[in-house]
Amino acid sequence: MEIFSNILIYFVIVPVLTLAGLALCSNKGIKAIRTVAVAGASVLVALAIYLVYLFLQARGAGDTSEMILRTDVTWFAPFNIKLALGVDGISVVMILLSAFIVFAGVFASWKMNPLPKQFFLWFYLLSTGVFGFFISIDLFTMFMFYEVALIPMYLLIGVWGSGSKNYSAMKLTLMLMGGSAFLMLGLIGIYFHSAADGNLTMNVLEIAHNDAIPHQWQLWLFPLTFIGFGVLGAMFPFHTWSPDGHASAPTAVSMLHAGVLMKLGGYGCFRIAIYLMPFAANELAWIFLTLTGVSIVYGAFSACVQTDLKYINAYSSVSHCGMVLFAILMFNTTAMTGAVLQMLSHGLMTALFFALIGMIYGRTHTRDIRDMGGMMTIMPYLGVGYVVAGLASLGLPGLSGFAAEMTIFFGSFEHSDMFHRVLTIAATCSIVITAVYILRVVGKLLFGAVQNEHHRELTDASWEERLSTATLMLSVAAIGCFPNFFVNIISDSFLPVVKALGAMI
Amino acid sequence: MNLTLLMYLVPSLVMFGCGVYGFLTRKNMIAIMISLELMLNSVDINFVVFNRYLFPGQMDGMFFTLFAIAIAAAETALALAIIINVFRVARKVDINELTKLKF
Amino acid sequence: MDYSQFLFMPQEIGLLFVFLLVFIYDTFMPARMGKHLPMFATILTALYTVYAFFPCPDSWGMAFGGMFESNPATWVMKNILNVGVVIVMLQSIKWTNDDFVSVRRGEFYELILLTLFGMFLMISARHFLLFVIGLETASLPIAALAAFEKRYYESHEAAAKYVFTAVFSSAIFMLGISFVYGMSGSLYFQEIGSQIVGVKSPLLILAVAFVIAGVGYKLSLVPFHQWTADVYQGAPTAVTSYLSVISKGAAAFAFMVILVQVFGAVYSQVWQWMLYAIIILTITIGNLFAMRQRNLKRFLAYSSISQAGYIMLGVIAASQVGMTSMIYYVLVYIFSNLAAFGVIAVIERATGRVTMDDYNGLFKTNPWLAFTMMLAMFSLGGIPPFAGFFSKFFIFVGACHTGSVAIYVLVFIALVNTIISLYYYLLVVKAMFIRQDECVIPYIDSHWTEEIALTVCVMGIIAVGVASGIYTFLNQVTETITPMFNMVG
Amino acid sequence: MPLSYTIAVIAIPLLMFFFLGLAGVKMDKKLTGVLGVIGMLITTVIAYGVALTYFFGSDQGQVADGVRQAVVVFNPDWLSFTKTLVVRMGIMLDPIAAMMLIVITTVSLMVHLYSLGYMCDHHGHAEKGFQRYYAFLALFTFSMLGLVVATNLFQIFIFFEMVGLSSYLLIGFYYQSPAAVHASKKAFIVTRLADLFFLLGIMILSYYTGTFDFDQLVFGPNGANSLEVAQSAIATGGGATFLGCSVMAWALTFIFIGGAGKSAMYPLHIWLPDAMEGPTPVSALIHAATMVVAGVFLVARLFPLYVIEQGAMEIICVVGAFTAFYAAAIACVQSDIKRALAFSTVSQIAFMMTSLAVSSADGGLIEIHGGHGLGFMASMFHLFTHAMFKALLFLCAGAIIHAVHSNENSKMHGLHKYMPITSIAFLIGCLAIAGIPPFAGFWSKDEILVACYAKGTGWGIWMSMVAGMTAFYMFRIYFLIFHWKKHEVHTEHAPSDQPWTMTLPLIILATISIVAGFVPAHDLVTWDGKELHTQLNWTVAGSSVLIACIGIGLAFKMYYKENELPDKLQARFSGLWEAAYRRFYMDELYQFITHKVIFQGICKPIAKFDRGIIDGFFNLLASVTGSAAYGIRRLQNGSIQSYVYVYLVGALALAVITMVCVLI
Repeated sequence: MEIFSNILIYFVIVPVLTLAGLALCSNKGIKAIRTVAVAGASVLVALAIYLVYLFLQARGAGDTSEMILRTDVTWFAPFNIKLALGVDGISVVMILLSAFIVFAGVFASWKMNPLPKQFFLWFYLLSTGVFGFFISIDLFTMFMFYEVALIPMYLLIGVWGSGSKNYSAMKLTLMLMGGSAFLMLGLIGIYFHSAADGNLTMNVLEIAHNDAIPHQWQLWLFPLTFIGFGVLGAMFPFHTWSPDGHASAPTAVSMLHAGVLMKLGGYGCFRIAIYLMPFAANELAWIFLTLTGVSIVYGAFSACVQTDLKYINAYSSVSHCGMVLFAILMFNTTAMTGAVLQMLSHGLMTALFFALIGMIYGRTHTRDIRDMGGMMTIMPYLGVGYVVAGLASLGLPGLSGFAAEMTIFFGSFEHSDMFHRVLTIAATCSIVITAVYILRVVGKLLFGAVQNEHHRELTDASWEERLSTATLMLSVAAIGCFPNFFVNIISDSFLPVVKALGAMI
Repeated sequence: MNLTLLMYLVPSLVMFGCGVYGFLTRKNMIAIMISLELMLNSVDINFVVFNRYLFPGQMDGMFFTLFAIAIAAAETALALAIIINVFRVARKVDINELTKLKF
Repeated sequence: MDYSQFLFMPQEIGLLFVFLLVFIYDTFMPARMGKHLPMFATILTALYTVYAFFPCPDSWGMAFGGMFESNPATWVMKNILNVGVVIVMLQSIKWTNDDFVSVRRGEFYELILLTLFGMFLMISARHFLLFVIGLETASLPIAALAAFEKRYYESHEAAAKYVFTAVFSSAIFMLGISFVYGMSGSLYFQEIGSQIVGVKSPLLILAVAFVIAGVGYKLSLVPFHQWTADVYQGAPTAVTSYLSVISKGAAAFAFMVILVQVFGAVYSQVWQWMLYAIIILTITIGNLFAMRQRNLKRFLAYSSISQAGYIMLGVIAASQVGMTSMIYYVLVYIFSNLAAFGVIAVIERATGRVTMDDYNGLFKTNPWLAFTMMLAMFSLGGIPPFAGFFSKFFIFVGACHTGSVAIYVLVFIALVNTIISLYYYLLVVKAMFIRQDECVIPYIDSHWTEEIALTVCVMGIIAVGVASGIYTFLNQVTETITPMFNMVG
Repeated sequence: MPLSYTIAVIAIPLLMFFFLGLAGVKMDKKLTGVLGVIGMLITTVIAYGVALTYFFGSDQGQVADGVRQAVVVFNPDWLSFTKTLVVRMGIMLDPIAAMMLIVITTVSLMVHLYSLGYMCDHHGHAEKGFQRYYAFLALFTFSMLGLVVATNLFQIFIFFEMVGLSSYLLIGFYYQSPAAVHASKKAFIVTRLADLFFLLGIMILSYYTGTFDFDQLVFGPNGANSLEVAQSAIATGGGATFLGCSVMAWALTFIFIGGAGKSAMYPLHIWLPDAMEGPTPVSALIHAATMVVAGVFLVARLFPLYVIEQGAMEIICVVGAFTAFYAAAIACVQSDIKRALAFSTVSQIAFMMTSLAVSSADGGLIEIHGGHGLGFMASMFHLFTHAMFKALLFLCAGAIIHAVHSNENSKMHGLHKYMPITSIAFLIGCLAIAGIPPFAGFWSKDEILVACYAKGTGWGIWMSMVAGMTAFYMFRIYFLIFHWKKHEVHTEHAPSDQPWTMTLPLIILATISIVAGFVPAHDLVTWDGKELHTQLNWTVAGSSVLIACIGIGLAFKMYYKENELPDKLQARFSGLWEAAYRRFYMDELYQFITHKVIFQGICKPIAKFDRGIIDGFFNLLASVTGSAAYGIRRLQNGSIQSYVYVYLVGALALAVITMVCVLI
């Protein structure tokens, strides 16, 4: 089986093995469960870092092929469905991101209760889907892993969630599945027009090179796929699953969902919708630019009045993910690179946010900022962590948010068209609004006098919580301080797309 | 006088209609069964007549009719048995009794 | 006549043989041996199934002047049904040994085998006479089976409803056939097909509508579906599961054969659009009704109605790809639905509880049953990596293969409906995993036969999808009957 | 000393920040303070070495044919947007950068030392968060130094954000007091708003010029500011216009707004008075001496561009002149000494801005409205001197507050005999800012006034009047604190001069304030690096001194001895006094805009819309489906006959509809 000689497949095999290992653990043996979970996560991180090394090596060795580590294994011959593996810079950094967040998530759910074993089972099923999505470049396989990643959310929220979890879980699942309904139709449509010469294919690269999708078909396949992924990318007006979902989800699930799962949306929008249908992308970009532009400002504004920490974060996610899609639709390398940076940044930062919120909630049992105050004196470590996350979110230099947003803004402004310019400026205004709501919550939550005297007894972070958050903080700082390292990995991967789009204009 | 195709088809159709009407209106299960028989038999007539008038060269219709009659007999037997069962439980053969399972 | 042509029907012969053995055992064995009859019948059927997997080298061809055809496709279809029947039998062993039904356990197995035989005839029939015989053989005994639980009133009501509507629909069906006969002067599928090329008479359309109604009745397509829920709910669970998968699968295959071979010429003008409307109605109505059900058997009845709608997506394609994905869908559907019914049967047998609220907190007490049920629900809902996802995707692809925009719209409607269906499938999962209850079902020590049956289903759900060889094989099989689709116009 | 040592000047504070921030928590508080001071001392020494080398040593090749040119020490890529548009993180030394190095390190060192005493209570115990305080001071110093040595516009923007952050952290140092938290939030958001415009400005500028680097925007081949280069940079705008003005004018105006936010120009000044909630040494360092002049520095950095885009320059001129007067007027009536000083800072910075703005048109126009930049030199000079004496004043104020535990001058009065050193230092500061020769302020302010008169007599008179007001309000404060009437002791022990850690910086700064005026700024900090030959303009100098004396006299008359005059005047012009005291209601206006308009008028409706309409729509879909399912259940009414009826009707309908469609 030559497929096992490809490192990529192990990003799926390792989680599956972890699943098996967890299944073997007994429900009571919490130690064994933790060990297996941590082992799996660590192996994934190691693999991801090694993958980055491989990628840099390949590029350094002058391998300019669009995707490296390619392997095709026929799966369903009648439909020419293959297990097609391959990564470019974007997927590499996405895999890196996912690995780190899975790692942090395991530690964030260290004291998960009840049913830790089942929790980690679902957790790793979700991870399997995520990694599978990023490593595969076959429409069918991608879609399959996409849904594999979606469905565990239902039980993860429903069983381990809090608040109105039943409602939120069902809403989230159904809305995302509704998105994937659009998506499936779009994919089928793409498949049937994937080749002019009749031998249809599901391989993204081949479809892109055939460039056989008729324009009038593109015009309605593009919206289907873009909306399909856009729902997961929390694009206005399909974002409403996000606040409720995040509010009810347990910590690690929020981390993984906002940190990684929502990135599937942006990634898919770029990799499938835009890459395969440049004509329609050019024709219809203005619609989605308007929508995403709206979600940037809209999310930020609605975050200003929320009082539940997780709602604030969910809406800021709407804003930041809106920025991702916004930048992707700008169709130039700089902005798209910024989009991927923003995905990384938002992933880590939001994961950090949710981790901290979960830890604070676990102590105070409230997420309402009006009931809290002066946390900085009570739990300084978490407080500082929260400030760091906040500063990253409002785009402070030296942290990830700044580099990402600046790249997006300058890239988008490269666009000579006045419409894009105006939208860009509108989007830029969000940095002020972001500052407003971030400082508002920081001021209310961490500073000021202690609201509730009982909070004085609360403890600061435990070691595993420190480890989990420190990992994320360091990653955020790393991106913020050395953005060029990531930019160099990412930016070349956009050339084919930009070329295809340029050919259309 | 020579009878045309229509002269057979129309009565058979009427028969079928009567059967349907009876099925839809009667309350007594036995009556409903009888109307079912009417329907089946009208179908048989159709086959026979088509065979006799349109395709005199072959026997397909006739054979079909024979089998149809047999099947109808089987159905009747089965239906009767079930009606009796229902009667045992419900002490009635009123079709409106059978509305416990709904929605 | 030339008896060698019986060689073309090895599976039917084998089945009859099994039936006779069971019958003889039931009749002549002393009463004390009676409790072994279920096991005997099951093992026998299992052996026969294995045997049936190996076709005789020259067993493809027409028999009895073209009334009966045996080709790889029919052979595969029959094998699939065999597997299903074996699972159903395994599940019902424990139940048929209960005191109330044990006296009639013989009939249960004999009738099931007989019905299966009828279905085989339906599948292989290429002449309406044989088809009608098969249809009736397949449907009448089920009325008796439905009435099996004599102590329950619901059982009788179900049987009555079934028999009356069944006879009515067969009357309508035969009326339709009589029209066809009147027009074409033949009852052979292919001859009729060649006769009606270019015919555009109201009579033909009426005939098509009646034939669709007649077979659609067995498939419980809307608006010919209303018996389904009541019968499924009233009949014994074993019978319901049998009814929901086996007869549905057989009917689906036969339906496609008739529509393609007999009415293929009027595909695009006539029956494509009829089916179009029927599919939309079936999926939507089925889903809407299923949403509100609390009784799980009734719930699965409606879900199986909407599933039938999805199966029809393969039929409306009227192509080899469509047929492949339809057979595949039936296969997956057999495993998923039988898993669900298996769990229901176990719990009903042990506690007599069948409503969704009884399942609250089931995961705490019976994790494996809950897990199996969840897999079944996910598979029915089309969630990867379970088989249901693949079958749904392929049936959609098969439908879109026609390439007409109308079909894309149809698929889109179907997709939107999958969201509704996912909703109510998740309701079951929610009850088992999320909800809590004080009077939760206690731990159930299920019988080993039931465990085997459930295990087979679970393996099927997990393996059939991922193991792509199965689909590929089905594809090769159907490729041998591609000529059948040539006259589709 | 090689110029590359500048790296150390940047690096040491950063390391101090991380060291004190991480390890400091475990260490003894006083120790961390001492470490901070030592680190800062080393930084200062190196900075002085570098700056003096740059100015006077000629072996580093920074002076070519009489032109003092910019030296780029190192300049690695940090973030590349495109192949050409690259953000670099570098270190560049040119006259103003070198001067700023001296200013920043000096004041910062003084503040570090001073804080050792200030951040302790009377028993000499360090306050809570002492390490955090020093860590933040180090962070600020790093950011400010990074800002002034920036090699490109984007780097300046980055460090704008960083100083904003450190200012936020230090203002909110007492994070348990709501006022401090609110003030820090306000400061950050207002400056962030300004930075938004700065960012937009950079976007536009970089889009048209395709670069951030100063050596392509303003620096000529000889490494000094050159109008020709600026000309060509502007020209790349291709005369593109937006709403009638050239895009470059827009860009430069936006960039100025960014600077105005930091430098508290009207109407973005509102954060500065509140910023006084922070510890007083912080106010001295950040909000008097260094950070608030970042805006001036920014404009000075892009001076040639502004010179050519006269439109932007005019705006700066007007804003500056108005702000100078506005702040002075408010300063005249404030009772909180720190706020009064804050407004005097605003006014003084406005002086610098104005002087920059008038600079292009001052005496003897040379080729293209260039001007030989007397105003530029004056502005930078004033920046230097002002930093010194304003820091001095603030530190004195700190000493006083530390002694009497209040900011209100009503709690002070007659402190002269209690704390003589502080009193004298404060007096020196006042004389300096009032522009009395030979104190530092005189020289710089005189140059500014000359530049203003050169632009137009109106401007000159206006600014001279403001200078007079400056003298008045500064001495008003001085007299109210140290004289007015006998001090009644509020606290258990009488106020007195503070420990040496606090008085030493006062003495040093006082000395500097006296002698700083004799620094040969003309030769050192000029916009084109050439030496600038000016001689004292006696008419202007004399008049300004006269006006200053009048102001002082007035203040003496009104506030030296306790009397009724102030109250009478206040009663006479009560409306005016009230308005000035309430800072002309600017805060109320902002309050209204932010809370009523934005929060209540935009955010809340949007949130409601989201929950109600958008989310409501999806919930509606669900409920509609549910009710539909409930509605159609009657179809399944359990009666066989109705089933058959539906069956038959269905079949017939199917047939009939198809017939209609097919046959007709």
